[in-house]
Amino acid sequence: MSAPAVHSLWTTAAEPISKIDAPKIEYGQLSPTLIVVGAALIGVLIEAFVPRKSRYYAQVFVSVVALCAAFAAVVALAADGYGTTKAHIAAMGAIAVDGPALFLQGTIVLAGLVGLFTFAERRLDPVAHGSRVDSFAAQAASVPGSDSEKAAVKAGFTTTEVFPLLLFAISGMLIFPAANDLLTLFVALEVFSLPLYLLCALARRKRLMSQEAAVKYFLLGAFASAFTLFGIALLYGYAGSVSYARIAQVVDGTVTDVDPALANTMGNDALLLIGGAMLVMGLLFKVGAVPFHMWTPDVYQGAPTPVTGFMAAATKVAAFGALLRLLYVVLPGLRWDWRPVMWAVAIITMLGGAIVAITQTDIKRLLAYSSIAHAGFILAGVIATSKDGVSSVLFYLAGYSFVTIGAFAVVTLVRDPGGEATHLSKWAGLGRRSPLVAAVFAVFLLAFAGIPLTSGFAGKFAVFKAAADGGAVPLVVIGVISSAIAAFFYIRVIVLMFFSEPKPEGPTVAVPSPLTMLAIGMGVAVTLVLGVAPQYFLDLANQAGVFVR
Amino acid sequence: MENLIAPLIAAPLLGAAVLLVGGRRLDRVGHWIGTLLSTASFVFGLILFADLLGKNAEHRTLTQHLWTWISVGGFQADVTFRLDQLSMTFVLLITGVGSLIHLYSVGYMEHDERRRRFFGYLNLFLAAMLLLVLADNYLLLYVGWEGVGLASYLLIGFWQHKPSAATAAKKAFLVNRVGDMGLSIAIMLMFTTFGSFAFGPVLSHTGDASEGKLTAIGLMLLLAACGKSAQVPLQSWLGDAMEGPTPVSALIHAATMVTAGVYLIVRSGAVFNAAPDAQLAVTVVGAVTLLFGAIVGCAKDDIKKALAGSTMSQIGYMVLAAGLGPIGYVFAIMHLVTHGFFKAGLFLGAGSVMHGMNDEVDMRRYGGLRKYMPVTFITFGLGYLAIIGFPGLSGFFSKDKIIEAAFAKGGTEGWILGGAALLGAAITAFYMTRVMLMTFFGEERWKNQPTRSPEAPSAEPAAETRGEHSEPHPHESPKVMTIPMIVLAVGSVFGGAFFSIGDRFLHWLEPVTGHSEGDSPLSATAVTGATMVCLVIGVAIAWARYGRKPVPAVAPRGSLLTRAARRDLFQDDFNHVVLVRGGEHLTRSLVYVDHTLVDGVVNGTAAGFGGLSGRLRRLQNGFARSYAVSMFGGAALLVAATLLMRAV
Amino acid sequence: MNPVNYLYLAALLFTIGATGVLIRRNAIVVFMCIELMLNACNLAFVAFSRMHGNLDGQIIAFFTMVVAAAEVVVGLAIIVSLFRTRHSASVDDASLMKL
Amino acid sequence: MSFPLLTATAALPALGAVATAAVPAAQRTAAKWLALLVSLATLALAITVLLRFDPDGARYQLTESHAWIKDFGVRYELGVDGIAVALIALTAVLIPFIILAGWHDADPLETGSRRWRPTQGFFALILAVEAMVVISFEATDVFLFYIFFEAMLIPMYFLIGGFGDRAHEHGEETAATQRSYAAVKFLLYNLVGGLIMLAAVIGLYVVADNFSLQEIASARANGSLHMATSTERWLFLGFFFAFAVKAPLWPLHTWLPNAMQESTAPVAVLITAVVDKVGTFAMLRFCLQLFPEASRWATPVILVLALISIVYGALLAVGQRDIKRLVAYASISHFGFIIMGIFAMTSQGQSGATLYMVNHGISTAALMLVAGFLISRRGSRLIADYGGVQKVAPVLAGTFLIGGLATLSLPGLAPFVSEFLVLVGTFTRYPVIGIIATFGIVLAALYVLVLYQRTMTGPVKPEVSAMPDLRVRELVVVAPLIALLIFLGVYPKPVTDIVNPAVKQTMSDVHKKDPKPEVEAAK
Repeated sequence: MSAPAVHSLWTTAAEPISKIDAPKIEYGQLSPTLIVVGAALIGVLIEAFVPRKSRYYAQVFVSVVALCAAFAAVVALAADGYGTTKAHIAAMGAIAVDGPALFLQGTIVLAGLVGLFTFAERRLDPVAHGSRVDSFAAQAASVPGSDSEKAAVKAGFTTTEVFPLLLFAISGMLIFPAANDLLTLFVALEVFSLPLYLLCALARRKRLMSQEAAVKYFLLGAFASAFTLFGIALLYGYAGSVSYARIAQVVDGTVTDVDPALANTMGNDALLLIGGAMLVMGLLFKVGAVPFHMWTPDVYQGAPTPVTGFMAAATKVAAFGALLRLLYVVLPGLRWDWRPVMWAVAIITMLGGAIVAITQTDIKRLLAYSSIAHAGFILAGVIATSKDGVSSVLFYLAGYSFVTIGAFAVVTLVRDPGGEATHLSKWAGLGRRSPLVAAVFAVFLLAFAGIPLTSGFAGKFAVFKAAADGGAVPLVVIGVISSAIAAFFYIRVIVLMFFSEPKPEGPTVAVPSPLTMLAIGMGVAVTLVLGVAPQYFLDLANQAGVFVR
Repeated sequence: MENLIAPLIAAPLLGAAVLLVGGRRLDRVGHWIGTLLSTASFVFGLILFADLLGKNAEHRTLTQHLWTWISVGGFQADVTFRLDQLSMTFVLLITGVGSLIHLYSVGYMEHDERRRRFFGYLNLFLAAMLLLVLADNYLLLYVGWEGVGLASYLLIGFWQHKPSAATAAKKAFLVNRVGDMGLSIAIMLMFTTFGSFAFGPVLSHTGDASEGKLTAIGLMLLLAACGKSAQVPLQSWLGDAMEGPTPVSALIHAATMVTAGVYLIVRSGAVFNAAPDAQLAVTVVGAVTLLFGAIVGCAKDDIKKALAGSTMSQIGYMVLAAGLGPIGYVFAIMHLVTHGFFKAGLFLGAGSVMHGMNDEVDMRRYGGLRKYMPVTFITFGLGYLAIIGFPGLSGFFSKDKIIEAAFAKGGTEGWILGGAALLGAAITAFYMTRVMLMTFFGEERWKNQPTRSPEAPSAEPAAETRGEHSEPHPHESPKVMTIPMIVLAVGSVFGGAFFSIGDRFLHWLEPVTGHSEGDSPLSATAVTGATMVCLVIGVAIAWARYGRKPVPAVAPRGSLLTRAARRDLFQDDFNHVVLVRGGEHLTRSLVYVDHTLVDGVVNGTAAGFGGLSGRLRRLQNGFARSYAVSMFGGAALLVAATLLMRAV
Repeated sequence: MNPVNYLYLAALLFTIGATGVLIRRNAIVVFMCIELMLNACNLAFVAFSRMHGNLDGQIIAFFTMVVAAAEVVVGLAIIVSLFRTRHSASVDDASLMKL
Repeated sequence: MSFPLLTATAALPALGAVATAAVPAAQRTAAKWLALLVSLATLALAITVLLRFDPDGARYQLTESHAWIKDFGVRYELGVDGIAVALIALTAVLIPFIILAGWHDADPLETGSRRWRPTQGFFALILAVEAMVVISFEATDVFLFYIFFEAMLIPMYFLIGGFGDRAHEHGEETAATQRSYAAVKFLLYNLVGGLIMLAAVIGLYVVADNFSLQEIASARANGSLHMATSTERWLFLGFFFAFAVKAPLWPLHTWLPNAMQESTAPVAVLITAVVDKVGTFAMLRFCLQLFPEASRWATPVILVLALISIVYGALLAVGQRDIKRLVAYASISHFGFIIMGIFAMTSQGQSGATLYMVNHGISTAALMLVAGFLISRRGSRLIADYGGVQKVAPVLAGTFLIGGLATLSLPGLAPFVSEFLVLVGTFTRYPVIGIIATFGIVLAALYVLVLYQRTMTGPVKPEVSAMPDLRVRELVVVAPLIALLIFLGVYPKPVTDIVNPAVKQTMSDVHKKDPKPEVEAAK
């Protein structure tokens, strides 16, 4: 057995039995992930043993504690310098603990926490048979409209499983951007995808759409991950290893020990290019870049709105994190191959998302397309291939995720007898009915539109600046144009809310519990703080801008 | 002493401010305030005049610097007044005649409930006019220039509820604006040429400037003069201006404002002297206008319009004279002054007649009024004799001098201009005699008159306030109106003689304008003789047509020329067709363009994106498998592109 | 036998699977096609592992199986619930949301 | 460190806006008074700025500078030169009148819940706009300027779309749709301009690596910062486009008529008299200082466009049937003059242009606000619906006429001075353009007098026969403006003295000198 092959956590099992040495795991440095996973498992146990009545509270409690702890852990690690000086590769090369990883993990955990608040909201839906209910199906297994469902509702069941599912998803997302070899990447991908598939199917109302969303998401997601896996296979074939560092070396040709036996496959660029492309495609699917975006509108619309919000925010963060690491650590040597391609993707993503959004009539779909457009903007930063690029993307993601969750949280408030009133026509005159909610939503829209003094502007500026510095001026110009187009439909919504007369049978605005208020409040706060005084967070992002190799 | 110049302007300005801001509470005393202040300014004028006379000719220029108005880079405009013989002459004319007409208006506007405002406007006019003639630089002159334009706008449109009045006012202002354009361009040219537009620097350096520049400046000044003085081609507004109350016509549109053009040209004499082409243009304009106005004057049945025509023509004489250069400057001003007397007198007379005739202005409805309003008849008659140049009266001296000067221009030009002037004299005699006869002689056509024909000109609707539309009972006007008429009559009788005996006026003005005797091909006596002949012919024809046989109460169709003259030689029709209609079409089409083209492009882009979006979203057909297809295709493309990148 | 052939086979299987996903209506079948693709990947892994002479590929194959199994659990759950709701497992029937 | 006067001048109205917005629904009048007082206090501060400013002192005075976003090379840098001071003063002067004139414009309609508080919003938004305008006049950091240049759009947008004339010939429903169309048009036009400028701003950063106006300008001057000609031109175009939209310059003008037509008169004044000035001001401060070569390069085209604006705007004004649209097109014509003056690159032109910004602000305010009073009485914007007003409301008619005369720049009123300066300034370098532009003054007379004749003179229309004359509040609004017009007309020195040194600086930035006259006759 050639020594170099024996470097990975997974292959230690291949060692002769006689001298088995336990793999060396830096639990402390993996603590954020481990905490969340542990909480998720506890959640499962709660589902198993805690009586139904108190499950909800137990779950919420555990999840909140876990996420807070996880965040604390992240902060501690960062403060300990793991983001900068002590950055290194932990878990025998499986997971990187470095600036980007920690920054993104922190973002994801916070986004998860805020998402959790919206998950736990039980004031919006009218009280069903004396028990408060959240926006998830009473009993996912029961057929919509069937007696069993009615019974479940009558019994006041709620799907408290969403909390462990959420935690599992978060844990996957925590690993995803930190994964330092392709297998970990793949496993993490599945770990956070599978719970999301399920969560999509769990809407309390409009269950048909919810299930359809789940099916679409699942099938397409699985399809995409198949591509990813094949890509991984090819890269493995190319480099003879799945470790980022190793592949990078081979790509750069700096690999020292070429086993003659491998000469025939190793360094075969076709494998590298095809594999890389397929792998990138899998990630582009997750961030919802054109032409891999088509699941986004449907899933965003069908999924329960809290899930949509969480998905839209956290998935993007995790996926972009992974994409960054992949492109900056594994394939930098290939820059000249993938940059033009990514240029094209970024351009069509920006324009496509913005243009199609113009004619949307459902607020959730509208936000979906806007998220596509934003994916395009972020890609522009990814392409910069510079430290600035990385930090600008990190900053953008941080700002964006909170705006998104906040926006979707507001969507959950606007309701009519059929549940959430997501059709735009229903939003007419909202500004007259409840100026505060409308104003808050307007703030989010303006942030999306990138109006100065909001996080959206700061992020957009940072990203475009990095892109321009990287010589991608045309990309910036197109980005500017598409943000102009995008501005059009954000403004359309504002016009609708403030300048058109409210309809008599218009929707009501539910008064949420402090949970959702907190979620929205955090959204607004982050939006304004990052907009007016972004320096501190830019510094953070800058320090976090370096990947460990 | 020069510190008295500012008060000269300030007095009427104060009057205007008080009367216009003061509001209703001043209604009872307003007119007296106005009259008082204008008289005050006249008194200041007299004091200054006395002071000037005290000095010897070279030192008769007073300047008063108040403050620096605009100063940017080399662009320096001061509020400085300059009182020399030329402006002094105007000051006296303006304030003198002005005060008289204020007095007259007290009676004339007695029954108008907005009399206070009328006097406010009159004072405003005086102030602006004084500013115009006292300014020491062209920009300040420009202020007065547009100021009088504003005042005339307000006064022509004084009876604003009459659409015709409002339109006439607007027209006057617009036509004047065209002239003002000329003045402002002239000022800019001066600035680029001399780096200044103050009288001193400009007029003393004309020698160093290129003749092209000077000609351009001259022509622009001429354009300005045409606008203000109703010279062809910008004369069209004067006739309509008669919509204003008669005192206004007398003061602004006969005696003072309309002569501002002449002042401008004479004042800028240095420029014109150095730009013969511009000078020629001036003379041509003058000659054409004096004939134009005279011809128009012959055909009008509206007494004021007839007088307006004559004003136009008389100013034509002045412009002609001014165009002749040093030969003519003095006489231009002299005629200007005498004309100020007799034309103002004539207008006041006309006003008095209308006053007694229920504001009837159609001379065909007058006749035989001499026995009803003797004072008016006598004063009007003296003015008449003066204007036709009856020997001994003021018009005789001033006009005769101009005709001489025209011949003295020499060469064919001289003959043409002189001839035109002579012809003009004849026509003047004709139409003035016509007016005289139709108004004061013949049978009394206003008795048992039929219901007035609709197209007959109807004037001052102050009638509404002032008595019924039954058969008029002609009567003499009150003292407050007749006294000014008498004074003016005296002026128009003796003015000319006073000025000419011993060339008083010449010596007075020469230091400013300079003077030179042209070499006339004809002796002075010959010219005078010719003038006399023309005069007699004109009177004779008029008497033959209007004195001997009765005047039809409804205007006969008349010859082609007559009809043309009635319509101001179709000048208005031309304006209407070319400028008004054309302008309307232009603006309408531009509005269309702005809406469909410029705006259309924008809305079109928006619509375009909308359509594109509508098409693209159809791809989102809801079928998971087609999504998969796009993913698969995307993946294929991605791979292909990557490989391609490596290949190239 | 030249291990490269296994790679060709893997690629072939992968393509077949992908095509299946694109053309088949029944959600179950589509899902099976995806599984086929995953297996193709596994084959590739194993083949490469053999060529490189290290065990990473084989290990990964096991992991893939586990993941695939998990995917089956989730996927079937979703598909079945969809089927119970609509009494059809056709992917195309689930097209409420479009445009 | 001395008292941050400039920050205070901008912060006060901002805080006032917040406070006004916070006033409870019931206390509508309190909100109005609060807003008025705040605006007056701001005026006081602005006057202090005016007094503390020494025309012959350093180019930028009362400067403040703090680190803000060092990552973007952005500093919070304030400083005023003469031009800025003049415009800040203008803004501070106009806002109280705007507030006073709009006293009843935002009293809530029946619709909307009790939580819907339009009045508070209206005045808060006006103050917010004031704050942003003031700070963008003060900013000497390109990025800082850009931020508020953009952010300004949002309150303006709500002012236009949210508050319209009470009575509308087509009823409230149509009015609402037209309003929102106008608002969206306004926002999109300016946003597109702004975003294109954003690209240029980023480009500038890439080239210059910081945003400080002074640093960049000086670096360019001493050659330490070199820009490729093409780069400079692209950046210039990026900036100029945004400013030309804001100004507005033909053919980017079509948002203005809609915006002014649909918004209430005070808001219309706010747009054209205050907000649009930021555009022309920015041309003077940023385009010319940052990109002198490119400015000179673009001058011919810009001059032609300005000329088109002048004539085109005037002609369209003549053709309008709607009073407010007429004023809007008149403003387009006037902005043509301003831009022409700026790019004539002569001291008369640029001083004139600055003076023009001030005077146009005052004259338009006078005309538009009186027009607003007129419209609020009759409930129609159509010229044809009026006639003979002069007889029933002489004071209103008189003030309206004076406003009109100012608009046609009658000598003796302020606009004449600036217009003549601009014309002379242009003429000395580009005679033909100057002469053609002079036609503008005739057209101006045409549209003003036609407007006056149709509305005020002639027989009294029955609908207006009962029209009351100006009320005290309205007189308080109009009289000072007219007084100001007359004062600056006869004695513009106070403004020119402040402006001239700044203009001299700008001239040297673009390496231009006034052409010499043919004969040195002056003294």
